[in-house]
Amino acid sequence: MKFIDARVIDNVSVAEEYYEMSFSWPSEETPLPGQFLTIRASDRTTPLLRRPFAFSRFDDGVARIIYQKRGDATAILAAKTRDEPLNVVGPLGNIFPVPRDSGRPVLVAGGVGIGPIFFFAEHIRAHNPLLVVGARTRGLLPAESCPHGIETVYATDDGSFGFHGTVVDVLKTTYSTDDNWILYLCGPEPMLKAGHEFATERRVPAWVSLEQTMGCAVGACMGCAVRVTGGLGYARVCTEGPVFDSREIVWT
Amino acid sequence: MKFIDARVIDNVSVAEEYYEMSFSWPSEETPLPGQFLTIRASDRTTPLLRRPFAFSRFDDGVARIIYQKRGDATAILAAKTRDEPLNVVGPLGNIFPVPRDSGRPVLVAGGVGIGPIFFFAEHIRAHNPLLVVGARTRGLLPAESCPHGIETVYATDDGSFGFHGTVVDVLKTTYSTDDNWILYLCGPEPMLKAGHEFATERRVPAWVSLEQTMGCAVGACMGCAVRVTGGLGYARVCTEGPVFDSREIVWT
Amino acid sequence: MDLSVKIGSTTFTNPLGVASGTFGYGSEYEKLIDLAEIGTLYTKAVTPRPRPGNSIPRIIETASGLLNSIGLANVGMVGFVEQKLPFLATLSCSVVVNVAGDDPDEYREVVEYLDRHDTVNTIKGYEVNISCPNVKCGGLALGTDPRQVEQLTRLLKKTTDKPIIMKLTPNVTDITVPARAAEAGGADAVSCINTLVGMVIDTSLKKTVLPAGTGGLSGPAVFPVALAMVYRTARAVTIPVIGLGGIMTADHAVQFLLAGASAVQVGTANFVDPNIAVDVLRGIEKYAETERLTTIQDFHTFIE
Amino acid sequence: MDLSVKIGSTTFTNPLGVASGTFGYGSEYEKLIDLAEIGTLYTKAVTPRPRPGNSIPRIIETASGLLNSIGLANVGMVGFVEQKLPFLATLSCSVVVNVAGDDPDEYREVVEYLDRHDTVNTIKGYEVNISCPNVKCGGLALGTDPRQVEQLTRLLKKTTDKPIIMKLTPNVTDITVPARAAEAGGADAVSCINTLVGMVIDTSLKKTVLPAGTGGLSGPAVFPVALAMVYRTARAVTIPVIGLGGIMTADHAVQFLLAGASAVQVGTANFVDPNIAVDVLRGIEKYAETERLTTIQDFHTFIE
Ligand SMILES: Cc1cc2nc3c(=O)[nH]c(=O)nc-3n(C[C@H](O)[C@H](O)[C@H](O)COP(=O)(O)OP(=O)(O)OC[C@H]3O[C@@H](n4cnc5c(N)ncnc54)[C@H](O)[C@@H]3O)c2cc1C
Ligand SMILES: Cc1cc2nc3c(=O)[nH]c(=O)nc-3n(C[C@H](O)[C@H](O)[C@H](O)COP(=O)(O)OP(=O)(O)OC[C@H]3O[C@@H](n4cnc5c(N)ncnc54)[C@H](O)[C@@H]3O)c2cc1C
Ligand SMILES: Cc1cc2nc3c(=O)[nH]c(=O)nc-3n(C[C@H](O)[C@H](O)[C@H](O)COP(=O)(O)O)c2cc1C
Ligand SMILES: Cc1cc2nc3c(=O)[nH]c(=O)nc-3n(C[C@H](O)[C@H](O)[C@H](O)COP(=O)(O)O)c2cc1C
Ligand code: FES
Ligand code: FES
Repeated sequence: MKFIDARVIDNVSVAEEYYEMSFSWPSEETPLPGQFLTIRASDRTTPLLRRPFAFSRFDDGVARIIYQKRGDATAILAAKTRDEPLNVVGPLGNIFPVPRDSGRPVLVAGGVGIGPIFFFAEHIRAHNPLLVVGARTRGLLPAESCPHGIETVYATDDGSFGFHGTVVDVLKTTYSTDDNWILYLCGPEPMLKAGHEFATERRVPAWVSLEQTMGCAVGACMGCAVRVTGGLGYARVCTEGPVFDSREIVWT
Repeated sequence: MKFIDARVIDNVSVAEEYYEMSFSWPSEETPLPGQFLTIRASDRTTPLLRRPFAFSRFDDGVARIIYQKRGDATAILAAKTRDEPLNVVGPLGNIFPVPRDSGRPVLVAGGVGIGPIFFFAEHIRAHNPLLVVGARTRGLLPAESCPHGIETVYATDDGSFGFHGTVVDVLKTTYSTDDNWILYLCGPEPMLKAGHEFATERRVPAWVSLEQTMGCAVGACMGCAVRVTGGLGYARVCTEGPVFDSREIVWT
Repeated sequence: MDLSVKIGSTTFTNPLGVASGTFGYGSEYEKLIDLAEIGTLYTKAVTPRPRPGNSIPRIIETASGLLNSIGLANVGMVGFVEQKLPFLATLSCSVVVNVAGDDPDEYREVVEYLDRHDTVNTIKGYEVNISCPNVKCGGLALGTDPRQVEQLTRLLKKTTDKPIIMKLTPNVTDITVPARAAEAGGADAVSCINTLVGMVIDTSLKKTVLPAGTGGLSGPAVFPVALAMVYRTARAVTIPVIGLGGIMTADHAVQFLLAGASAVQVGTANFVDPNIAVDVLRGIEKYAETERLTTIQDFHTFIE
Repeated sequence: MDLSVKIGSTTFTNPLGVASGTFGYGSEYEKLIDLAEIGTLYTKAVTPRPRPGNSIPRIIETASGLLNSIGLANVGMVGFVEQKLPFLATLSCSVVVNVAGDDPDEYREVVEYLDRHDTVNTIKGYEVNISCPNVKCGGLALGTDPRQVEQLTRLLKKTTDKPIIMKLTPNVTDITVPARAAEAGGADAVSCINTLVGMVIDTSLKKTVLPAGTGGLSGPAVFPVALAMVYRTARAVTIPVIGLGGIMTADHAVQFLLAGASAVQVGTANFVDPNIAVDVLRGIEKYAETERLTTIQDFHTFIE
């Protein structure tokens, strides 16, 4: 965890309202899949708080994020151009655990969850992962940014591209009982919950990467709490997470 | 007074920290010298209030302002590029009265006061005005934007260009008792006050254009008050002004 | 859909108002917006005699806020009747006159005088400013004392048949105390909030920016505070609550209505963009339509 | 230049602190900034028993502000002594422990326990949180009642020899009342402000964003309110006043000092940029140098 004096290298639209930004990473500390960074989008006080984004890739002094334009901070990011400075703190949080046994890693991404899943897919390419990428409709799929040469199933809610249905529908259709899967999911909470339920039924392990509004992003404020089964009943997404064993989470 | 759906045409630096912006003026209401407009620099809430700027020129559907980069709002303005929309209300306020008798108009500008003075100089070109433009130092003089073909005296506090001294020093040196002047001043308050004192001593009329932080800019909030001799003791810069007879003002 | 609001004997056609002190006496904004579109225009405070207002400067911007020290600058009740009322009489929106004074009798004096001179019934109610942080007497001191609030309300209710809206200050430990006092005194409604006491210092001059020292903070910065106060007030009284403080968008206004307000006022935002008030009204209507809410009471059914 | 500040028996080497709840127990920021640079670290509140905190979500951004409902989530006094104190003991900055409880006896219990277990004298004082708007008992209710404030202060002064700083709530009609009560009870200093009660509603879900309904507003939005409160407090008591609320820049901090504060704390700004606290200290020092102020008292000579 460090202040990073980053500079924008590239910042392009990769799907409707989705952008991929690459920026210099002048630090020894190499980010790993699952980890995130925070950006102070503006020197003014609106937006006030830093915003968290997951790494979507890292090679050799160049880091990337894939982000959706949602509100003030991401609109400011989307307007940034080459060489603009970027006020970054990172890498933060824990990582997707690399599968140790012989199971097949199945990586499931939806919405703003695609970044960290793509990063992880590249990272464990040697484990022959299966990638499942979902979106509401075709235009929201960042086809260009998807890792190449990895078995990928696309799914759209409206059937405009790939499988017609949700990513969890894909899992249900694809899974057969002698499959030995390890699930990794990142995306909207309903998707994570459905993934968790699928995993529980099929008795396969599932790792989920969670989102929660953050204050400090370093573990100091207790703002980013999520309900978990152990301890005092809460864990911090920024510190104990963002990646959790899905069974630890109290799903609501 | 209207909402103007303006678009930036040009926005260039004309001196150190000074910019001249031209923008479309799709309205029947033609601005006159002395009048101002307000701009909402950002859709966010910092900066919050609209900012007032005097017209520095108007020809044929194209309005201009000359502004200094001071804080948040003007920094945002300085970053605007061609075709960006500009949220404008104007024209607002009263005007520099055109000299009726035979006196020579002497127009004195300092700091952010140059815009309206230049506009007025162009406007009364036929009256053979004398223009006196002052700045702390050479780099702050927007030489390119000065009206051409009008007798102009430059003054710098440090003597780096033109007359070595203040604009009021210029007046004192230039004035001879048989001169029949009408003074028009716009600039920092100490300059206006010195101009007023000069005018009182020499018994020449002086019009000053004042600045005051504004809330509504349309006369509703009483926020932009300045001390005057008549009435309840206050006048609104946005409505009774910005141009006042210097004798009306209670100088402090 | 009928989003009209009844306060005392008056029915206001829609829940939107423009807040006192931010909209002058209407004519100032006439060229910019269609005044027929706003529901209610709350005038700048009217006092018995003209007031020059406080020393300058009077306003300064803060982070997402505005700190003001206008000091109730106004033309006085006579000037109001002569110079302002005739124009207001031509408007199709409702007009509520904001009233202030140095002591209870001054408030009474203004209401009585205006009632007497409002021959064509232009004035649809009085909003009683017992919460201005920028004047010595009356104002804040009065608004924080429930006994005085109740007495003043009772006095004014005896003076006029028009609705009396008591405007509460947020600078109190428990806003439900003055709110209940106003209700006990017979108020037809309460409006909240007025501005929060604030200060800014110029570190190069080493003095307060406002010569009066403190001023009143308004604008989006105070919105969450205002919403919490309106929420609490609406649960303490049965008369209508008018919510204001920091409204910049229709979403803010809807939050006030969901919290229990029966109407809202847009203040500082008029300075930021005179269009905002009308946009807010359109947005409220659109929300009501989408969510199938047909009356203001429907807004009050979701949050306990 | 000596900008040190004496509070009770403790001398703090410089006027800068990082505010309770925004800096955890120090270790969280260890990798980002040099903790030796900040003067005083005010810990997250410590209660007798561990507290899980409030339901989620707990924070939401507002215009230039942050609304939080953490609910005093903390490891409890035993956990604090075991897990946090050893690290804090290694720091060269001063450590003040923020203390909270459901009733006076819980406050006493924490102070007594910590005093007993602070064998190497790491704790340089206690800041007593009587102003948390996010918990039912203790907290806000206690902080608005001067009698309880005075009694609690007296109780804690009897319990420990370390300085007692009473942290005041801004949610009162007159902050000088609890301030004077704290002084009367023997407090060594007061700090103000804690957060303002605020609310935000999600209009699509039609419920409050924070499950607890209201939360505490902090950040630059509240700065003018905090400054006015510190100004008034500094004129009501003779003990040192620690100013906080919305500090984002050295200029804000200098405004607090000019208004009469003897020290300042940076809170929400630590989230925005963990560098800000140290920048603020540097800026204060630079201002003092430029303006030729050699002690904190010098800052207090300009504004009446
Ligand atoms: C660990 C983590 C990793 C993330 N990774 C990505 C990513 O790779 N790509 C991506 O597009 N988005 C990611 N997000 C979400 C991203 O942080 C939000 O989209 C962003 O903060 C929105 O900011 P805004 O100002 O544009 O929108 P806003 O208008 O502020 O908010 C839009 C929505 O974003 C969420 N949000 C707002 N503030 C925060 C905050 N401080 N922390 C978390 N969420 C917030 C809220 O749910 C809100 O409804 C991640 C969030 C977390 C917690
Ligand atoms: C009638 C009038 C005409 C003006 N014409 C020009 C012009 O032609 N060119 C030009 O460069 N400037 C002009 N100004 C000044 C201009 O409005 C300020 O420079 C601008 O508001 C600064 O905004 P900012 O956010 O960049 O700086 P800020 O950081 O907000 O302020 C810098 C300084 O600008 C002044 N200021 C801030 N807000 C306002 C406000 N709402 N109204 C008035 N002054 C404010 C304050 O004195 C402040 O110290 C004029 C002002 C008035 C009242
Ligand atoms: C410049 C200004 C002048 C005001 N004058 C008055 C007034 O005369 N009477 C009154 O009751 N409130 C007055 N107010 C308070 C507003 O009516 C309103 O209560 C407050 O600004 C909060 O709303 P807002 O945040 O939408 O502005 C004034 C506010 C401002 C900003
Ligand atoms: C997330 C958060 C948690 C807080 N927790 C505490 C606390 O435990 N004890 C306390 O006395 N104050 C607490 N506060 C209040 C701050 O210490 C401070 O008084 C307030 O935030 C105002 O300062 P600021 O605007 O600089 O943040 C907390 C504030 C925030 C934002
Ligand atoms: S964001 Fe502060 S603890 Fe996680
Ligand atoms: S700025 Fe409102 S009256 Fe002039």
